[in-house]
Amino acid sequence: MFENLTSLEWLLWLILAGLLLFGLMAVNALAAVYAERKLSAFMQDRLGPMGQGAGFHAGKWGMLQTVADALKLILKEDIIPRAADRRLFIIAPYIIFIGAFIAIAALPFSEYIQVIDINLGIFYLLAVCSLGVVGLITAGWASDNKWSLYGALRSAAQIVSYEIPAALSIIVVVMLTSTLDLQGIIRSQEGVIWGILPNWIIFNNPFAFLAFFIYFISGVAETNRTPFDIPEAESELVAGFHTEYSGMRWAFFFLSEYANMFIVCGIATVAFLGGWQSPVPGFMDSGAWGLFWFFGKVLFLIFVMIWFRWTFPRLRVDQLMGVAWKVLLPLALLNIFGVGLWSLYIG
Amino acid sequence: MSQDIRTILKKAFPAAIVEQEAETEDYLEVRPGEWFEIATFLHDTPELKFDSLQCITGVDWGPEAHLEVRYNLHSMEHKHKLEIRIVLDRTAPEVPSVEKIWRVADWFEREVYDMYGIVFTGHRNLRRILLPDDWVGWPLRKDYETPETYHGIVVPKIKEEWE
Amino acid sequence: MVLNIGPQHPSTHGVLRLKVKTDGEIVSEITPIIGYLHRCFEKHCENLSYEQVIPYTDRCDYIASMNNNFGYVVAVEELMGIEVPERVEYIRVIMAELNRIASHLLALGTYGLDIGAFTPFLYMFRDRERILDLFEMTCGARLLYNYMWVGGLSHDLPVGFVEAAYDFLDYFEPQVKEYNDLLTYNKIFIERTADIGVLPAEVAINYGVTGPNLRGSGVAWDLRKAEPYSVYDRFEFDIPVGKGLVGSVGDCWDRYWVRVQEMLESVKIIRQALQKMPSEGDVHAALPKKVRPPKGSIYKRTESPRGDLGYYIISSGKPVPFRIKMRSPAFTALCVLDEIARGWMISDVLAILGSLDIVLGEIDR
Amino acid sequence: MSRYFANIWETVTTLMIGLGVTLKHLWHIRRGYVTLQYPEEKWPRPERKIGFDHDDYNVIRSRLHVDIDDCIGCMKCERACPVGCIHITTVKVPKDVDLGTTSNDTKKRLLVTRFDIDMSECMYCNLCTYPCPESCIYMTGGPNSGKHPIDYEFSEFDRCNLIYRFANVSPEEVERITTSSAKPRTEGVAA
Repeated sequence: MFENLTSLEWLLWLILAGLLLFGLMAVNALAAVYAERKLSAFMQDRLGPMGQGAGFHAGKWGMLQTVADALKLILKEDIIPRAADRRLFIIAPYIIFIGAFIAIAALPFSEYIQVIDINLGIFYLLAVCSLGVVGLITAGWASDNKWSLYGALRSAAQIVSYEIPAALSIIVVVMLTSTLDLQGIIRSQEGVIWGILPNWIIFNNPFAFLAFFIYFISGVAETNRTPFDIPEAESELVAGFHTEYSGMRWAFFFLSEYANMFIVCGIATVAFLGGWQSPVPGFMDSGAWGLFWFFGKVLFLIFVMIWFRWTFPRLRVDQLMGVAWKVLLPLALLNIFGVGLWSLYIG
Repeated sequence: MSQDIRTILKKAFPAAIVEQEAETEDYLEVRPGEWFEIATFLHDTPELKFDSLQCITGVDWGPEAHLEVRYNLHSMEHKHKLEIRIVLDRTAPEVPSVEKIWRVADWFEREVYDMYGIVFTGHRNLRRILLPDDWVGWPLRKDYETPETYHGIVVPKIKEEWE
Repeated sequence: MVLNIGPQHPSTHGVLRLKVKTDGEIVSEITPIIGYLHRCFEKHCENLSYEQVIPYTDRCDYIASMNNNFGYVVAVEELMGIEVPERVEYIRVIMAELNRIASHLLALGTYGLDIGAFTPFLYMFRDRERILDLFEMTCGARLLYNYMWVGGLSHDLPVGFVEAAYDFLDYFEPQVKEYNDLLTYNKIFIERTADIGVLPAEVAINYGVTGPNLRGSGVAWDLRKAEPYSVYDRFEFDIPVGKGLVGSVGDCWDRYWVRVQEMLESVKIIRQALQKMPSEGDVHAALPKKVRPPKGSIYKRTESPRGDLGYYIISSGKPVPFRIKMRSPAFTALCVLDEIARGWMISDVLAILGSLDIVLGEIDR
Repeated sequence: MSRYFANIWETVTTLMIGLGVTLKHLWHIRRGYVTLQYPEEKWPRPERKIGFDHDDYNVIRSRLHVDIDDCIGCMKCERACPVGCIHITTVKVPKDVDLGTTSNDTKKRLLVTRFDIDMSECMYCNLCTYPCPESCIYMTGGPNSGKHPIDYEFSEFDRCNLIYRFANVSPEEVERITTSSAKPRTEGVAA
């Protein structure tokens, strides 16, 4: 794709794309945190961050609250515990951040907007998504704190376990579309199926429908969100692996957490919900609308994650593994089998 | 307290029950020596079956007088209750622990020890419970004097003057 | 590995420290270390007059201050032999039961929080606020009331209290269904609490565990029925006991569920009390000129939201009590933690701790 | 096997019910929110008229205030205070000095030279307000809102500022009053 570019242009392109992606991550985190606060507040009969009246408040409806928070985090003192392993402690947030960053680079935001189109796209995404766990373990270990260590070990077990059902349910998609290329997957979801429904993988057959939910649940688990937030279980482990972090380093964890949400929801959108395709084929379907549909779908999924978080209690660590290995994995395997039969005989 | 309990106990432990002037009093005074056996008897005898220990209260009757421990027992089954009082010597207050009979006594006895310095012999883990381990003195005794400082922190005896 | 849970930890419900010996996630030994909130309540009492002790009892179990006041004044009144006007008794029962609901709401809400559910906590807090509004309307304070006095009350009910109380009850009853939908019958919640930390009845009795924790173990023991004090013998209500609906009898879910049911029973009691309450009567009629009980001692138990709240009062005939010992239900409930939480996971320990509903102010006094 | 699927089904349904509850609240936020936007909105304090002729009793719990002109220095409030946060010092004045009367027409016999309340120690039990024979110590707001506005947020930067000193006679004045005899004063202590 970039063979004809000279090295300087290549560098500029890299920097530009990097800045854009970083901007996207930052904006995503700001917006998602704001949404999380507001939605949780509304679900709990509260108003959430508000700003009104005289003086400098957090803007109309508290819109500037997260901006103010970010500012505060940047300006905060950077504390590294004396007992911590300094080098690892410093590097851990960046590992997590890089994991999220290079994953977001491969997401197709619309038909034309994609930083890098790899023909092994979905495989690449699944692979780099699990890079973050290295950072979590590093953070937990380097903090030299028992709570952090517990959080790190829990999250290692959890993320590795949930990778498997997630990958298996993505295989369903690959089986149905016979491509690993993200754009290819999206293009194959064009048109209408069952008369009215859009030809998205999720509606393709019952197995794919189930696969979407398996993937989404695994995704929620991979991003360490309630009900699977045991690595940072507040009431048990104080804050889990990032107990000792503060200021900007903590902000990087935060940024990556929300970026990970975005990525997981992005993959779900691409793989199951037709990516940038319009739900009604031919309606608002061209050019920039793709961007709209992609973001719309992703944000809806993020909303569902937030909704989960403020409704459910938390699972225990062994139950969490039980869900992965006893429920999701068998179902995902069955699904693959079922989809195979479906495409042989029906589809 | 019904008279039956008193008669049963008197029959079983003639030496341990302190005679009282007024038999109508609703408590029973016991000598510390045989207390553990009495407690076992109270807990295990089917017609008494004091399965629940409500409260252990330590009392200090003043610098010249004695210490006292009071046990409030209750039976969930027979719905009767009993108060046991044990008078202890001030210089060497010792009383057998009943922590093995009623597990709740574990903490109650530690509390009484913490506040009055009454030693419960046979208690498996007799440490201070509410106060720090290195606190000096038995605060609820009437002759207790508040220390000036604790680890360099001033213990305010009277409120500091405002001015 | 030895893990220090507390004294600063999100789910120790106060300033409690648990020294936990763990093998991986499995807990092999728990040593609760208490005393961080020790405020010398009993020593203070020996220097205060009987009326002045009442605000201190507020601060022991600060979640259910009315019940603490109630237990204390009942004990002193029995020691002095005061007959309290009927209206006072009914108002006291109403206040105590309202506070029981408030206390249980807080217990259930924070229990949800321990399990990880945030939203039920705020719903319950929202409803608790309405009860506190009623209290504020009555005595001006929202948390520490000093409302019940020896022989009476500090104030009569304000105008419009009865209507406001009915309003609240009508509002509250449907809310319980919502809590049930959101939390009680939530499968994740059940998974986390059913069969966890089973407290058998014999162990509970031997450890002196009382109140909802004992009832959760299937023992129908409630002082309001067993040894009715005040006017509790005039009301009809049931004692909810743990039945092991989703797990075995005496597990965390049963203790939780008993509290939910008890709130509904309290609603019943308040409704009856509001109906039967005499509309006229001076709440100050029986106030003694000087609270000066005769020589003697008394051990009086009342049913606080956490269990048997006992006051052992020794009077030497002076206006200052010779000795006041408070037997707090949470003290014994925490005592049993090591016994029932051994062998469970760290998460379960916190679940069990939450289900025991301890208030550290009352444990440390 | 059926148990296994029943379990999954139960999980899904109960979780969906829970989601429904939160969604309902999200949807109806406009009529159901309970937030009070504090600095702009304040707690609506209901009318606190107590029935049965007890409106001389004070049911609000906030900052203590003393109408020092009405104080006769009887020390009842100081004795009633469980925490001892009220400090009163009085001085006997010569027989012929007239300190004036309170609003209840009680003759003042003692000169209150010091009436300090440490609000940082006060536990708002309200016990000091009941014994006052002149009803001159009370908590502000509520039934007393005519005399004072609601004052329950008296925050200070320095703890010492929470000690409220109500006595308003200067040492010189005390000196003058206690030594001056045979000079009857017509007005009370300077307001």
